[in-house]
Amino acid sequence: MSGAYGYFPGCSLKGAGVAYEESLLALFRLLGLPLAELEDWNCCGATSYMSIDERSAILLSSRNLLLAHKAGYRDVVAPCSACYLVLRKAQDYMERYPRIGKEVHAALGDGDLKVLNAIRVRHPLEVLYTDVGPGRIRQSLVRQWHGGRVACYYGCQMVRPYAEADRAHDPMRMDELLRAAGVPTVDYSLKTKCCGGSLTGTTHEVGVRLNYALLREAARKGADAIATVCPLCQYNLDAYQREIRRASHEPFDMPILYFSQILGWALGADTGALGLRRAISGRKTVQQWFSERRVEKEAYA
Amino acid sequence: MQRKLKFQSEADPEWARRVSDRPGCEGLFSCLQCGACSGTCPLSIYMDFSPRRIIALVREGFRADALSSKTIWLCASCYSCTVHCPRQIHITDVMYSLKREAIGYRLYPARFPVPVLAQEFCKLVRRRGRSSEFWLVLRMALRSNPFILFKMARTGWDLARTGRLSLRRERIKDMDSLSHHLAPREVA
Amino acid sequence: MPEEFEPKIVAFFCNWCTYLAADLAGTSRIKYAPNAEVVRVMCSGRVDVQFVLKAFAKGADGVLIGGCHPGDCHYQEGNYKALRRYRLLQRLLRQMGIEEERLRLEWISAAEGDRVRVVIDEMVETLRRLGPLHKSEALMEVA
Amino acid sequence: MPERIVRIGVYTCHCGSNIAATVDVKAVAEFAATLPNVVLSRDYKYMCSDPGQDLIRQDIRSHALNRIVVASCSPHLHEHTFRTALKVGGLNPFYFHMVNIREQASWVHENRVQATRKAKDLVRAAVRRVAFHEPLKRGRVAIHPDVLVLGGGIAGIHAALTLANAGKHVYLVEKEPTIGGHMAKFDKTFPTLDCAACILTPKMSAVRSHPNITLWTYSEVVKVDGYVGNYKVKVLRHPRYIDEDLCAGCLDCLEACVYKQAKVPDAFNLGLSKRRPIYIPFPQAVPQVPVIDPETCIQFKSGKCKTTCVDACGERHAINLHAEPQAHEIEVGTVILATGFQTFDAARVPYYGYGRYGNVYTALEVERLVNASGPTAGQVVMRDGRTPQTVGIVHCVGSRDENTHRWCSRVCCMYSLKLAHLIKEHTGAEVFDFYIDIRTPGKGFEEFYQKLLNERVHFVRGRVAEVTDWVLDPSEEGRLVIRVEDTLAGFVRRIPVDMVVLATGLEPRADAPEIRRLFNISCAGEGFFLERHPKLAPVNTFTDGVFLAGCCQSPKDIPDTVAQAGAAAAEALALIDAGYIETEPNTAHVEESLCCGCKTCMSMCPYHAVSFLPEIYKSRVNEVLCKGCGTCVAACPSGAMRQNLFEDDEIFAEIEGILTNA
Repeated sequence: MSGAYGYFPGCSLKGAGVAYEESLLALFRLLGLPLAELEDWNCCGATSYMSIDERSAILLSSRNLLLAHKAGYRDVVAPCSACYLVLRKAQDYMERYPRIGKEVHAALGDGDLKVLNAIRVRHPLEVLYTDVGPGRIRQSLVRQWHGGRVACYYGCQMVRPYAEADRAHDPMRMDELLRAAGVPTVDYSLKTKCCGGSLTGTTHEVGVRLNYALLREAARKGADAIATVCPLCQYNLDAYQREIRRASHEPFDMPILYFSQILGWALGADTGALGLRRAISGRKTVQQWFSERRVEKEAYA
Repeated sequence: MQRKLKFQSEADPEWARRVSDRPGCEGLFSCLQCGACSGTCPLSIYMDFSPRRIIALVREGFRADALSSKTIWLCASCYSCTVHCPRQIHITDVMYSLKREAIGYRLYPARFPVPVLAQEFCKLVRRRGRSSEFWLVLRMALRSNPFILFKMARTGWDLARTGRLSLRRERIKDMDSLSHHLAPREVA
Repeated sequence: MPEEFEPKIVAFFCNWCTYLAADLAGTSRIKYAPNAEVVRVMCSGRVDVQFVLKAFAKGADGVLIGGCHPGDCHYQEGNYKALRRYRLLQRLLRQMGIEEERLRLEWISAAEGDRVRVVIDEMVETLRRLGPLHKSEALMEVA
Repeated sequence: MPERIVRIGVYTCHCGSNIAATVDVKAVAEFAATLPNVVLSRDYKYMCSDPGQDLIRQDIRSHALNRIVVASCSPHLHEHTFRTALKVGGLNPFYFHMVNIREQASWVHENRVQATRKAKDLVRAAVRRVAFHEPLKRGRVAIHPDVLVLGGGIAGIHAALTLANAGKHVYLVEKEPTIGGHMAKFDKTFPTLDCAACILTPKMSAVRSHPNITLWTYSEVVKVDGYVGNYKVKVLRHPRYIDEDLCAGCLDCLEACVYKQAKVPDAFNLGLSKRRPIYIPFPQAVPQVPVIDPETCIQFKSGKCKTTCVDACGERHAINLHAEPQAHEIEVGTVILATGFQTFDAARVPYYGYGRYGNVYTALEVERLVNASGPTAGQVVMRDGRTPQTVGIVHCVGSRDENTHRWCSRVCCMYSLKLAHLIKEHTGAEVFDFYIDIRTPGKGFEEFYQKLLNERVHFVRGRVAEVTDWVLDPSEEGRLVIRVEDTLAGFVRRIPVDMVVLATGLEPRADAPEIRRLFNISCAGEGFFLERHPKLAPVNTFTDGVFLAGCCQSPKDIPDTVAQAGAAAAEALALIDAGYIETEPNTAHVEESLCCGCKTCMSMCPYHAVSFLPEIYKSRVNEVLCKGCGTCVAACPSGAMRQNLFEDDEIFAEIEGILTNA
């Protein structure tokens, strides 16, 4: 078994979520945890494929698991919450419904179910928490945070039925990691409320309203920014903020960051490598917070 | 005035039984109608039937009402209902199962973008093995409601100038074998 | 269509846990295969090696022994004694060329009515797969 | 087997349609008639009924039957009934074997043909077996008249008093420093709203002063030996550092404690108030004797305390800081388990905010708040000092939920209604009850619900999804919002409240498994103690002489608990007054001619019932100590060890019977 983690970017991290990939790779490099991208991976099927064809949806995920197995990875890191859930769900389905398992097995040619289900699909947040831990983060701090307070937003799929990334109700791992990096986090009651996913694209108004609620509550709790673990959450909160601002007449201009950007910066990654310039909302704030100037000890409220 | 009356002849108990036999739909009949699903669902407030009522409809076999509802398409698969359900019913999977059937029988609301997106998404993945946001949204819009594009223009520009809008059409190498696996099949 | 092979199982259930579980299965109207017939003993510890061999010799395709969970034995440790004998029997059966799956020891508490169904149905499945027991001379001698 | 020719009578029962529906009873009866030694085979609607038993009694005489087989239900239900019938009919009750064709055939199989086939097999087995039966005599063991009652809640108190009033000596053992249990924490009781203290405390002091009751609080049972009628129990009494006999209960020592302010969270008030390291759980505690908690007492921690408490006690010298735990060995004939329950830990459902939001309370905490002798002297003031204007009561917290406990806790609906009433009474607040189903199946319960409806309590049907501080509307600022689907109105509602009360369910105590093992009783799936029969023996266990009372058996309210405690006491009394109990004759005995003296049997017996006689070099079984498991019999290499009713040839016959034509 190779020491590296298999890395399954998923489609978003090659598109609107590219900053997530950049910061994640930088962060893991810093921590000496190599992420090796799966050769010729395919789309996980996301939330849509399940609504068309169950068998194929499971099959899409299984093919990726098979790739991972052939490349000799025991762990596959899936940063996109949707990918993370879908891959794990595929394993759960093959486990619980032998019929589906058999079909997939037949379709893929090889790929023994036991082998596919033995692969540990993991979310980078969980990897950082269990394999690295707040302790080591605290020790290896390079930069002193002088930005504002952050609301940790876990979103839905990372903590739901098939997941082990954190507790389904009231997850805390992102909070703990960021606090370890000296970042003050606020108690955010909506941390696991859904951002609407692709609804912003389909039933636009509904999707946007959900994100409005998320932003508003974060602001009310005194957060200056929101940290996310999922490209879709980040995209929704970030890209539609202008529209929300216009509709609600509330002066939102809140940076929507990836937790990996904050941790990467705190651990001394090259600021340019964290995809910070890809922010749409709160660009000024981002520039201030992530400036190179190192500030000596500073106390937080 | 609209007349509200259901005849038992409109119900299809057999169908209810079949649904409850599908993967993920077990335990439909153990539902307490407690409403925890609807209460925790972030979208129930926009639905024509709350998730709880969808389950009631399915259980009693009111197929048409369930399958033609907007509810199943508004489900964003956040699984909140599933982790809250005191009977551990996988409500999200029930929704998926109903979506598949609705698609299969073309029972979804006309020009409703969600099913369109789902179908376009699958076409794309079936053809290229990966999805490419730009092209996906484009096709979805053209086939459902082109005006969305105007709304999206500004966002598109924001993405473009921050280097987050890739026009590249992703494709995996080993496409042949995959597309062969994914050959569309009968739906439930 | 060909007549499906109906295996015959002799089940030794302890009076305090597994027999009660079977009663519970009954009162809860849980349905399971009719292939197992129960001999009630006070404790799984009473199940004599001879009982099992006799059963096989007389035409049983499988034997099931049901006792209380470890630590819950009504007689403190009878079920551990049963476990020991079970291990011995497994070796014995192997030597006689009898498949191990034909003998099964299960801890089923008075509360686990559905467990009775699961175990018996599983066992019937297995025995259908194995087919009728072919009796070796060795078996006929010892029993 | 005895020399007399065997004449067997077989009786197949229809059990109404319970058996007849899936088993062809007539066919079974006809089949039985064809079996060897069977001289008579009948089928009858209800064999257990009087006419049914009469059939047996008469046939024994008129047909000179000397063996009886009844094919009906589980022997656990009616074996005793039929054995008695044989006895009355003038036949030895052990010339009998029972076939279970209900629980093991008609109720668990659908295919009539297969069910009938199985029934026939089982009958054949019984007919073969019973031929080998021998006449047996029941032994008798004397019942020690003393009783152990474990647990000093309302169940234990009532059982103890009932027995003591009947002139029996009772040891009442309680883990806490006082008796009273959960009921002592309550303010009022539903549905009559009479004050809990007023009905409980008199019983508590009655226990204290009763000459027939030995009360040991702050004590635990650590070891149990023996058998029905003759249990040897080891009780460990933890030191409370104040001698119960010397203490006059003046409580001067409390005032004298160097802690001027109470600093330690008070467990009795669920941490809603503070106490000193030397304390008395509550004013009406029984015994009226303080306790010193070594965890927090300075003297115990550092040894550097002025021990002002000792000075305050003065001449009495009741305080002994060097007291040691004491072990007591007692002998009792019967035991009543009344160990009660614990409430569900609300922190296990984070989405209701318990522990995160100060104004989320458990029902038990609110019981203390509304209690006149509680931490707030009956004022419903919240942790933030405010009095709630709006209160939401959430039903089914840790009940009816596959993620926590699947059972209904039975009391939550009613106590929630009670608390709704009391909160309204104390504060005039608007009260919302969020329920899945309102369950009020008790005397006067439904009427109470009606009363609450008329008191304008809001009843919202829906399982609360979350309690949150998330604000969507200005009116929700600074309050807790309850999000729920109003399943009757048909929309999702957000209801801002000041105070949330979680109606937590009842669950087995954490230490229930240990108790279970000590007294060697079974437990139901959920971890509550298992009764011998849900209907016919609801307070008995499968261990003779051990009875159940109260919530250790299943969640119940006070009326049911008291009724059950009375029943348990009556069962114990019945045994004691009989003076003896007949033991089952299925004990082991040694065929000395065959015994080779290998002593294998001795290592098998956990009860040391087998002794070895060196002079004749043979084993011998003490039939009083033998509990009849038969483990030694199975182990005996020479076949010398035998067990009544489970003789080898009896069981072989049964096996062959099952397998004939297999």
